[in-house]
Amino acid sequence: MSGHDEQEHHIVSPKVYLAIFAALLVLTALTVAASFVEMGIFNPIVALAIAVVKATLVVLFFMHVKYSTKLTKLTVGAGLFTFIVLVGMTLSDYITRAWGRW
Amino acid sequence: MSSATIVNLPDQSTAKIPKMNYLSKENGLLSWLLTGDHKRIAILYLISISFFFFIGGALAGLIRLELLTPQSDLMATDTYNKIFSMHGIIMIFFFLVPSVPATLGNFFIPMMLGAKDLALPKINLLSWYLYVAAGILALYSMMTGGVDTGWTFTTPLSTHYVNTNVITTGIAIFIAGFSSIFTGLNFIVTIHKMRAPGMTWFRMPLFVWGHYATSILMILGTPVLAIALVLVVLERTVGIGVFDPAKGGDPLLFQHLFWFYSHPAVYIMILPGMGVISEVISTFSRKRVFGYTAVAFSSVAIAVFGFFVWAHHMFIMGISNYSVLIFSLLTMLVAVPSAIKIFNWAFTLYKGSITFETPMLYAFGFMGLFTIGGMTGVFLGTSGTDIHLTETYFIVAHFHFVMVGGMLMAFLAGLHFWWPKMTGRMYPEKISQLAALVTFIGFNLTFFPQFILGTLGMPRRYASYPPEFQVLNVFSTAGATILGVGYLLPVLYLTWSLKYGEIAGDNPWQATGLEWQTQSPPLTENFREIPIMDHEAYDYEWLERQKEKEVASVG
Amino acid sequence: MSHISPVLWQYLVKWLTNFALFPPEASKIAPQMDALYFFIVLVSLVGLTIVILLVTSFSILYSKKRHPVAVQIEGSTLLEATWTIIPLGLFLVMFVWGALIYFRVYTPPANAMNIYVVGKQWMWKAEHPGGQHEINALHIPINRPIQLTLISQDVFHSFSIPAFRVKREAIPGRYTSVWFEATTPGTYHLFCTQYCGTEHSHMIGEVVALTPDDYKKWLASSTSGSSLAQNGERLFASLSCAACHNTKPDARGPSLVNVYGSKLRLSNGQTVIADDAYLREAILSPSQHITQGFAPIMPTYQGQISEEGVIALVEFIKNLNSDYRVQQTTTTTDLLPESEGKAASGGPAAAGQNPAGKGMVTQ
Amino acid sequence: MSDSPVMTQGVMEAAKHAHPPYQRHHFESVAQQADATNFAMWIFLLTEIMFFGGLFTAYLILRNWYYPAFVAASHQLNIGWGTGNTAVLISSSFTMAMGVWCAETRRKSGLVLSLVLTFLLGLVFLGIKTIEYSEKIEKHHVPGFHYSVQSFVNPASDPDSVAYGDKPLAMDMARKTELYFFLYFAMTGMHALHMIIGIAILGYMIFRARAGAYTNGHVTFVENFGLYWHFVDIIWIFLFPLLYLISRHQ
Repeated sequence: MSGHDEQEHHIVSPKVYLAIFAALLVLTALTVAASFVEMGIFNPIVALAIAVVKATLVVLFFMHVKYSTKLTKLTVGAGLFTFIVLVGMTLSDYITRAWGRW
Repeated sequence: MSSATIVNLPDQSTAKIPKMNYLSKENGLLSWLLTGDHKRIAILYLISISFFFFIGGALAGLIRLELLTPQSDLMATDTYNKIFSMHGIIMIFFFLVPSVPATLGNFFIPMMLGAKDLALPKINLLSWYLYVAAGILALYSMMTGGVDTGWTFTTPLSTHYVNTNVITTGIAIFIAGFSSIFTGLNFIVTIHKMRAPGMTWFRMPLFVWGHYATSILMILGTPVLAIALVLVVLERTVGIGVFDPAKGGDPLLFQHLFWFYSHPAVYIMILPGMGVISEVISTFSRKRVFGYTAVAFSSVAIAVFGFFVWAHHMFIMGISNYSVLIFSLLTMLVAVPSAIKIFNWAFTLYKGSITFETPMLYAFGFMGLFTIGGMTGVFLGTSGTDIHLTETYFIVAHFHFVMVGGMLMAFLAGLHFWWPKMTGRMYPEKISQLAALVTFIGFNLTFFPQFILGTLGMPRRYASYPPEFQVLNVFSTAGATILGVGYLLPVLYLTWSLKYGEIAGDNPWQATGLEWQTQSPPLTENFREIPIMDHEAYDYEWLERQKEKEVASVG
Repeated sequence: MSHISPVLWQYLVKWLTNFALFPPEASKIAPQMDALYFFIVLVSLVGLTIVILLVTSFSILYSKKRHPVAVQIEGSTLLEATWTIIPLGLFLVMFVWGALIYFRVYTPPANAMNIYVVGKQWMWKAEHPGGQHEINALHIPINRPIQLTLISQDVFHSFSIPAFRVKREAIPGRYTSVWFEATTPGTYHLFCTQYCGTEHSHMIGEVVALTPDDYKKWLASSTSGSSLAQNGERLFASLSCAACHNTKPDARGPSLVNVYGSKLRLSNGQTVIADDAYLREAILSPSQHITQGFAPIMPTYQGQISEEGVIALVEFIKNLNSDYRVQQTTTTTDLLPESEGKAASGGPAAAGQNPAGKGMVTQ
Repeated sequence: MSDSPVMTQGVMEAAKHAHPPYQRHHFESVAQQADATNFAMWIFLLTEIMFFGGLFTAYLILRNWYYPAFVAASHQLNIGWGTGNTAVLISSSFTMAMGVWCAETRRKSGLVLSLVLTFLLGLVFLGIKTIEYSEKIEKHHVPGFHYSVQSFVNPASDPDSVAYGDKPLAMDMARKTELYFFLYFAMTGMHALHMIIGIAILGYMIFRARAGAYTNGHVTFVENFGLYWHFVDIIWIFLFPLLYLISRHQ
């Protein structure tokens, strides 16, 4: 029953792949360059933001999530969500410890 | 008409077990060891988890025997520590986690959905092999000296202060974890992608909903346990220091990672059991489960909230007070869906037409014991009372009420309920009712005194204890003896029934699930033709119409 | 809680205690915690009764014999809402009540008497401020808030006094604390409740709650000659801490006078309160806690001082804000008494070294 | 015979007889099979996220506790190798994506070429990683194996530290660099393990692809492997800034 609505399997064209590839290389260069600029607290933020953009590009295009069903998108979302729960809820303890080193 | 049973067996003089079925299809050991059939894998699992259950049970017996007297006289404290550690490890990772999902779930989820098999049969078989490999490794480490860290592997005890087989046991649990990941993965894919035509999400039996929720926990929680164990093993071998305060690490980090899995693991263990109870109660009261959607969603709610509460195991370990507030509040929230379920089951009985076969007796046992187990959980989720009650026998009694009183009762309910479908033969009713009763009495006698012991302050994992606790401990040990009898009986009469049990026919309980609309034991491909689901779950009127139709067509 | 119904309450608890079904209430927090405990017991009993009543009455009323044909009912939103909201409400009451007690148990009052407790495999060592040592025992006066500062020198332990309804884990590498105020003199169980290895079940002892007079007698009879702070002072001298930590203008380390409880500005811009935990950290991992304006030159004492040694040092530094010892050594007219340099000459080197000071690195 | 289930069954029977050899018996259609295995792969990747999640959590906490140690230790990593490896891995992801495209459009030689390129790029990545690891071994920066804090207590002795003008760390802080290196080895090692598994499967796929196994319309395996490979790439996309970059400016 689930088969038919997915029949039209989307084939991503090599042009898109090439564009994403180029974008990824540019972003890599950008993040390396940015890492040598003193931005204080923003250094890690910028680095991680660029990483998030890169990862999103890979997920959306190389991994075809942009063209996938809602279920796949939901799966990716669920993974992200649980990851954030693990990190966030653990840190909620560390950040608020009165004796802490934060 | 109004007999006290719904059992509807074919005429025993003419009835025969169908010649073609999943058991008779192929013969020989290899046909079992290389099978891709979910039903055969379920049987393999059933045999292996029963094996581990009785090993774990024997260890429990030794624990109770040692605790008969206040001194540690039966065995050295060291031996006692190894025995309770292995009891916990075997019961949790090798019995409770795979119990209902890998046996009953494996067998019936595809059948309930109207599928021929799970989506990934080879992965399913691989999961069993991983389980066996892990089991053998765990037994090996037990034989060659055991492990005495407790099943919780608390660092830095497990990393620097014991000389037992932590590494082999850790690897065994790591492998068993992957076995459970693969089971969960298979279920999720099957439930999403393999449903028969017409089988919408809200026509699925609640058993399937329970397993869906469990599978989510399995795939998202287990990897975190895996990495925590990898770090423990590395700490022991290389000395990496992430959990070692002397090197700047934080032992509480291990607790976070460990309980991130191990609290949801409790729901991994109980949710499939709740699924079984829904099936049994509905069938034996001839009524659709009261508030089907609420029960279905409460399973998912438990699964989702289950990820937010782990630090309630660490309230007195010195985590931040604000964290305690958050986690205590969320723990209260996760208790609500369990309460919803209990009341929905109770109201399923309302205006039903109830009969009291063995599965139903176990289900009643489950409802009572799980209510107690659940409510005592609230004592521990409340941060104030947790201070006094945690790490005592109160907590031991609490999780045995949930795990043994809840999950094991549910497992036995399900095993009796589906036994005719799995083997084609009925179990003997009278003696099994007796077994259910014995189990219930033995269970209460064993574990209820432990609540009082815990309130009095008797710490858990003690080989010896102050003499004033002895009376209650004697009660507990006496109860354990009765409980042991209660668990041995099913083994005997179920084995007996394989040969001498009455022929069950397709649908002895007149149940509505798709698994009952095919022959017993089923064909390898489950159904002669792929069924089309054209009615809601638990639609007993549909079943009546179906029977009338059959009578009409034969006539 | 005793103010709800003192007579009934005490009668209930006494009765249960006499039948060995309930631990004695021997601290101020105990009746408060028990009130919550019995509240939850009550709610559980009511809930359980409702479930049992429903199941049995339905089983009787609607058994197949009496009620051969089931009536199909889809469900009821009203009922669902009822058994969602009522339990939720009750659970939230328990949550708030429990949190209040939790914070009470783990927030020591300012005037509490501090006793240090070190857990090790498999014994409890208590260090009283007056220098009294105890093993697997704890003598305390009644009617006086006692704060325990706990630490473990190896694995996780848990300090549990059921009669006082308090429990706290002693974990390696960090102080935790708990407090109580005993109300009834007597001898009570002391357990280690966190599994800690082979002799876990022998890591037990007794807590002796004494009347103030008896306590004074006990203090006098079990004194070791020098107080904890004096031990710390000797250790301070033998480690030559005063070589840097003095009040001279060119001192290489910050002065420690009055440092306890004060706000410090660290070189990384953070502000911290110098409490027990901070002082311990600053001794063992100094470079993470450089006070602003000083160079990170202090060596680490990790592995060189035992937990008892650290405790003695902390206690000494704590008391540097009082007149204690300082007046005897003050010779200058500085605003701040310069004590450390003189203190060094106060005791022969290493005399105060704790005999058990093997350090905590034993792997 | 007029019963509708039987009718449907008849249609399904017909469909079954026409099914291609790679369709497993318990699936109703190829589409269902492809869909199910693709979904299974995604679920598997979820478990992978959580597996690395534990390490990321540990990294985050310890980095904040021992910030100077983590800064100094990260200066020991060679940013050239790191950047190069990132480019190599991104390229391999690109060639893998092209491989998927070739399989989908049934270009056999293109598929083989893409897979071989991916395979080689994967090897190059591991080769560079080996060089980086051996640098660490030479400097005794492998935690647990004669770990030396020389570069951190006395940065003048180490050109890598000199390049960033590192100040000497106090002994207690210098020892915490071991934690950084442990996390470095654990995270990159776990990542490299995934690469090794991926390369092994790639080798098998190249064989099968040459026999035309993936250019007959049955592309699920290539697609699913592609998902795995891209996922491994994503892990690196996060490891690279966290381990190599975010402390470069100091």
